[in-house]
Amino acid sequence: MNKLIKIDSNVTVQQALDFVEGPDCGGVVVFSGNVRNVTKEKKVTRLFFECYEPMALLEMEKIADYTIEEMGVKRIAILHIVGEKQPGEVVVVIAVAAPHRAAAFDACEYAIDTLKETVPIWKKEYFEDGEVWVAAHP
Amino acid sequence: MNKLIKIDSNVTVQQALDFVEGPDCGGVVVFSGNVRNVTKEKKVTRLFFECYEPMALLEMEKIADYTIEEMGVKRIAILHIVGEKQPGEVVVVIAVAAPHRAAAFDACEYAIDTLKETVPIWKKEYFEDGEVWVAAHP
Amino acid sequence: MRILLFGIAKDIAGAPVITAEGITSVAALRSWLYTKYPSLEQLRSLMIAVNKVYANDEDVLQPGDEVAVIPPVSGG
Amino acid sequence: MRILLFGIAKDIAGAPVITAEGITSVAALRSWLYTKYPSLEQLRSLMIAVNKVYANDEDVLQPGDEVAVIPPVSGG
Repeated sequence: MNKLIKIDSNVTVQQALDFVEGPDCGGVVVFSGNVRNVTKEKKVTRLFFECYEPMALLEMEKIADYTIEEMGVKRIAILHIVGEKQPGEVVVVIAVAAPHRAAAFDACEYAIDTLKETVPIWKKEYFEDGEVWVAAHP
Repeated sequence: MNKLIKIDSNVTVQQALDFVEGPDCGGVVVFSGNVRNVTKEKKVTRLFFECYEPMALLEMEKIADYTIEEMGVKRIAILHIVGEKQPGEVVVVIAVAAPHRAAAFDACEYAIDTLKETVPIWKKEYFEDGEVWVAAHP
Repeated sequence: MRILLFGIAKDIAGAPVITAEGITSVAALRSWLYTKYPSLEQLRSLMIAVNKVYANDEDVLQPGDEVAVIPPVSGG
Repeated sequence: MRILLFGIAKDIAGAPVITAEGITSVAALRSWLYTKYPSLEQLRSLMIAVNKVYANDEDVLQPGDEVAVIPPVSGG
């Protein structure tokens, strides 16, 4: 298997690394996305992530397939959480192994950029005085 | 402290991640370089890394400083091993945290590219029928 | 036809699943949604997925389709 | 003056440290090295570091300087 696609209540960098590493690839690039504690100068107290899981998994597969078929990637792991999180906790991990490191950097950045545009996952931020679905309104 | 520079007999992705992660940065990009098991179609049996340690540490500091002062990086860890290694083992780890992920990708790639050009570390590859200092000859 | 809703669209509709009858295209579904829940028009975008794939307005809807309302995503 | 050698340069010289006298510039050191160890000229590059900083050929050498011969690096 050359791709690991997963939506779970917890994800770690290590499980992504363990999947993609191998002596056939000189370099691994990992993106780890964490919850920030401040949005537009307001303190975030907690977060909630909801997803349309079967479609989210398909969209994540599409991203993985593109990096393997078109970007020179050997193995890729795309992991995303759902449920409640605290600021600082890991939300998403993408790990990419490729024989050439420039390809690994490009593919990892492509994967996180595309995930944020196409994968049906929604984040709600809770503040001391309210809550908001992120990016919902112009 | 916003930079962790280290040369040791073993380095891990986790120690780099632990240093750079924080709720003030939404994204962390990590490069992990492993020993490949094949070079130019020849099987590599083991490797040996030698370094001019005080100068290597200074050159690694320069790279870290540049990413912090010029590339929007908040924290960076640059870790490199010395001594004997097997194919598949981790040789170098660079982790970068920045408020904006594009900056983290750029800085991490800059750091590994520059490390490979300027940091006085030398790799000797052992094959079944001999050994060679990598990249020494044209 | 059952329609799944997520995120803010679910909050606006007040339910994770709603039902509509006699709708045969994505464009018709979109009009029906905007009439029933005008707040949906204030969102930054609103996509419709049919059988777990993003659909275009001209796409036809079949009775057995899995239809979902996708407000602006914010994963990662 | 003590001169540190690393990697293949150390193998060519057969020692991690060598001694030279009366050398007052990086250019002069380079000539002296190439005369004494002609194989050094076959390397892809050869840098000289003075006090742990890459030096240029025109840089002057002082008796107390820490001088190092840097063959092509291959870390990472």
